[in-house]
Amino acid sequence: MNKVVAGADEAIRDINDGAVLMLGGFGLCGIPENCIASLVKKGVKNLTCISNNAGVDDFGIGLMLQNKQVKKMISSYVGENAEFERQLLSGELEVELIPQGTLATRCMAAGYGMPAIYTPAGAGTEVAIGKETRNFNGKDYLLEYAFDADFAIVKAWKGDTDGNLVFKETARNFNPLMAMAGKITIAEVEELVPAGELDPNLIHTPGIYVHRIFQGVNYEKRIEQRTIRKKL
Amino acid sequence: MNKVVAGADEAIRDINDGAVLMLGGFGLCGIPENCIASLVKKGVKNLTCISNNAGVDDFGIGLMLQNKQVKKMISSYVGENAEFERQLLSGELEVELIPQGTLATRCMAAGYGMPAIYTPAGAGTEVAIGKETRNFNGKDYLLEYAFDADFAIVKAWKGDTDGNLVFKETARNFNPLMAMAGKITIAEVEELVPAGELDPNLIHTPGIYVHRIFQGVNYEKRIEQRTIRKKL
Amino acid sequence: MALTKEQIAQRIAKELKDGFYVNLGIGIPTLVANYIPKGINVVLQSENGLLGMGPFPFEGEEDPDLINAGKQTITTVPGSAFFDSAMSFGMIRAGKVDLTVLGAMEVSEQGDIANWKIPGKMVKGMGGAMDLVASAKNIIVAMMHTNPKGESKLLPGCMLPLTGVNCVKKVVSDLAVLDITPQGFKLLERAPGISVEEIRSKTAGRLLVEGEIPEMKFEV
Amino acid sequence: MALTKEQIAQRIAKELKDGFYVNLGIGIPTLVANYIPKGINVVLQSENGLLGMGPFPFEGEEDPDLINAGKQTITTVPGSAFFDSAMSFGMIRAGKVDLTVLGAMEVSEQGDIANWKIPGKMVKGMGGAMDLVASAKNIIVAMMHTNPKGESKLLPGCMLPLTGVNCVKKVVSDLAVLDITPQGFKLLERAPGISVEEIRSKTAGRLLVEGEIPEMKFEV
Repeated sequence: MNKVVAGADEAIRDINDGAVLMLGGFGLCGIPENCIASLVKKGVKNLTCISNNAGVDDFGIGLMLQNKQVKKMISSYVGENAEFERQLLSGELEVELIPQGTLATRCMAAGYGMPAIYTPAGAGTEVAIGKETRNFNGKDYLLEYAFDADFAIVKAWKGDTDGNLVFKETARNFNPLMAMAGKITIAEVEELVPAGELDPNLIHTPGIYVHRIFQGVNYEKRIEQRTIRKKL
Repeated sequence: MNKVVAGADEAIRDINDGAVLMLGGFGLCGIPENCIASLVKKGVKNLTCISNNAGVDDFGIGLMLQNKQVKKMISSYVGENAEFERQLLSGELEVELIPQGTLATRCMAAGYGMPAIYTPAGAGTEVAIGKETRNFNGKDYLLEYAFDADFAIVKAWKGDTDGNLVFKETARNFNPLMAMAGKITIAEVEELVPAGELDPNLIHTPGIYVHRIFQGVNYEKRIEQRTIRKKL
Repeated sequence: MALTKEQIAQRIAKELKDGFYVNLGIGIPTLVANYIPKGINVVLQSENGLLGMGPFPFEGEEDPDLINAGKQTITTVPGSAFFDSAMSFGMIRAGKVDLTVLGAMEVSEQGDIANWKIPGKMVKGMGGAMDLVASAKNIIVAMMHTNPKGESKLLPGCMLPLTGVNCVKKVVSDLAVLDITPQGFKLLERAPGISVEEIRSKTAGRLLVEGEIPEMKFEV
Repeated sequence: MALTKEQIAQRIAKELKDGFYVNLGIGIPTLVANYIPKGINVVLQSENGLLGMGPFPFEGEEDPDLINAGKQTITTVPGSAFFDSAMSFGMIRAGKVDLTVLGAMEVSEQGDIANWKIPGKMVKGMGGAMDLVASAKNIIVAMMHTNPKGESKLLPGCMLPLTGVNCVKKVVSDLAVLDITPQGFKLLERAPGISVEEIRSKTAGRLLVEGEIPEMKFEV
C-alpha cells in the first residue's frame, strides 16, 4: 500500500477526457493549485467539474476554462469571470447551479453511502422543477441525489503517508466532503508527514478515503477580496 | 451568554419525568458519568433513553435501570445486564432495537436538519416492517427518521466556555452526533478551558450545538472487557 | 428622511439578543456587525465554515486561508471553530442559527423572497442563499423599499424567480420596519420624517397599519 | 479433520490483499488479525470509530477511552484515525471498507445471513451487524458448518430472523470454503481429510461441485 505519488502529474495521470471531477475550495481559498496546473498542462478535455465556484479569469478553475477544458460546471456561484460568461453565453459551456448547502450535502451523501438526502433548499423555486418534493412535519423538502464523481481532487494543510488529512481554517470548506466522495481521491498537501505524526484524535479526513497524496509546491494562495481595517 | 453551569445537578435541573434523552457513549466508554449520577439522585422517572447500549448492572445507564427510571430504551445492543433482562421480560421496560449505524445516522440527521435519511441497514429484515423501503440503483434502502430528543447528554475530553468540544479516542463514538441532536445539549468534560484555548481547527463539536457545559468530577471510566497481551 | 444603509444595519442590530448565533449576508447585512449593542455577545457564522468571525485583519495580517462567505479576508474571535460546509449548512438547517440577515430584490406579503436571478441577465448562482432562506428559523431582510425607478419591492407576489417561499419574518427597509403576517406587511416603525402615506404608496403588497406608528430613533 | 477456529481464521487471512481496509467481527473473525500474511499491510477498522486498530495493550497500559467494537481494550498503530460513529458507518456504507468478516448462525444459498436473534431467547440487539451486512461490498462469513446437533447451518433459506439479504460472498467453515453463486454454494476447498460427500451431507442448501476440489493447506 503506497499512496504517496511524486507530484501532481503522477496524481492525475489517469484523468482522461470526459471525466467527472470534484475540486475542493471556496472561491480561491483551499483550491488544489498543483493539480489544476497539471490538468491544464495535460490539456484533458470535456471535463465535468463539480466545484462551488469557477475560479477567476486567470486563477483556479478559470485556468481550465481559459484552456477550454470544461464541458460542464456544477457550482453554487460562478462569480466574476469574463471567460466563463463568454463561454456560457455562446453555448460552449453548460452550467448547473445548485444551492451551496445542497452541493455540500450531496458530496457528504456520496461519502456516507447515502443514495439521496432531503433538504428544504430550493423547495417551491425553479430548483425544485423535475425533483421530488416531499413534506415532513409540515415543511417541504427536495430529494437530492449523492454525487457520482470519478475523481475528487482536494487540498489539505497537512497529510500523512496513509492519506490522513488535516485542513486549515476556512480552507477546509468542501475539501473533506469531496475527499469522501470520489471513486479516486487525490489529495495535495502543504506538508506531508510520515504516518503516525498526526494526532489520530484530530484528523479531519481518515486515510481510507484518500487514494493518492503528495506534497504540493509553490502555493500562491491568491486572495480574491483583500479587506483590511486600519490600525488605530 | 453563559453556558457554564456549576455541575451535573444544575445541568439536568429541568429534566423531568417523561423526558426523551440521548446519552452518549459506546458500552461504558465515553459515557456522561456525572449526569447519570445526578439523574439517579434526582429520581426522575419514565424516561426514554436513546443510547447505543444500556450500561451494566451497576454502572452507566444500568444505574438508572436499577432505579426503575427508564420507561423505554432505544439501543442497538443491550449487552449483559441482568436487571435490564428482568425488566424487559416482566414487561416493565420497553425496548426498541435499531441498527448501530442507523442510530448514529438518525442522530446526525437531527443535527443536520435532515428530516429523514436512507440506509440499507435492515432492508429485507424484520427491522423493515412498517418502514418505507425504496430502491436506488438496484439496492433497497429504508427511510429512517431523525431523532427528536428533548435533551442530549454527552461526555467530552476537553471543552471551552463557549461550548466547543473535543473528544478523546474511541470515547468520541456517538457523543458528537448526539451533541448536535438535542433540543438542549448538556456536555460534561474532563477539562474545561476558557474560550480561545482550544485550536479552532481541531474542534469536533462547535459550541453552537452546546447549551450547558461543566467540568465533571471523579471519572471512574470503568473498563468493560479488559484484554491484554503478555510482554515477550 | 429615508435611512442610510448604515442606519438600516443599525436598526437591524437592535433585534440582536445576547447569545445569538447570527448569519449576516453580503451587503447591508454585513454592516450589522458594526452595531452590535454593548453588553451583548453575538457569535457570527460564516457559511463557508466558521463560527466566531471577527473584524477584517490589519494590513499585512491577511490570511488567504481565512475568508468569509463574501470571500473577504477576516479574523476570528476567541472561541471560534472551523468546520466543513456540510456541517455549516447542517447547523443552519437544524435551526441552530438564531438569526439570518439577507438582502433581497423583492419580498412578497407571504414572506417569499427573490434575490438570486434576473431573467435576461447573467446568472451567477444562488450560493448559499436558497439554503439560508429555506432553513433559517428567523430571517430579517435588509433592503431598499423601492427600486431605482421608484417601484415597490414589497409586493403581493414576487415577479422575479424565487429564492424561497414563505420564509421572511421581518423587513427593514430604508423607509420602514415591517413584520410579515398572515394579513400581509404589518407596519411597525417609520423612518424619521417618513409618513405612513409615503410607505403605503411605496408598498405594493397589502399593508397593515394598526394605531400610531412610531418613528425609529437613532442614538449617534 | 475439521478446521479449528484458529485455522478458519488462518484460511480467511489468505483472502487479504495489501492495502485492504478490513472490519473483523467478534469471535473467530477477530482471530484473523493474528494471521495477516507477511509483507501485506492491512488496516483494521473498528466500527465504534477507529481505523488502524493494533493489538491488545500490555498489562498496565489499558486505556478506558480506547476500545474496539467488542468493548475490549486495544491499541492503535501509526497512521490511525478516530472518528464518530456516523462517519464510521458512512465509510462502511460507501464501500470504502474492502472486506468484512463476520460470524453467522445461518447462511442461505442466496447469501442471506442470520446472526442476531433466536426467537424465544433474550434478544440483545443487532449492534452494527445489520449495517455491516447491508453495506459491505465484500463479506466473508466464518462459521461452523453445523450446529451442535449436527444440523447444517448452510441452508436453502434461513430459518432464523434475517440480519441481511443477499449479501454474503463467501463462507469459510470448519469443513470447507464456499462461494455464494447464483447456483448456490459453490465448493472451492475442503478441510484436510474431509470428503466432498461429508460436506454434501452437511450442506442443506444447494451445493455446486465442479471438478476436483482441493484440500486446504496450512503452513505451521
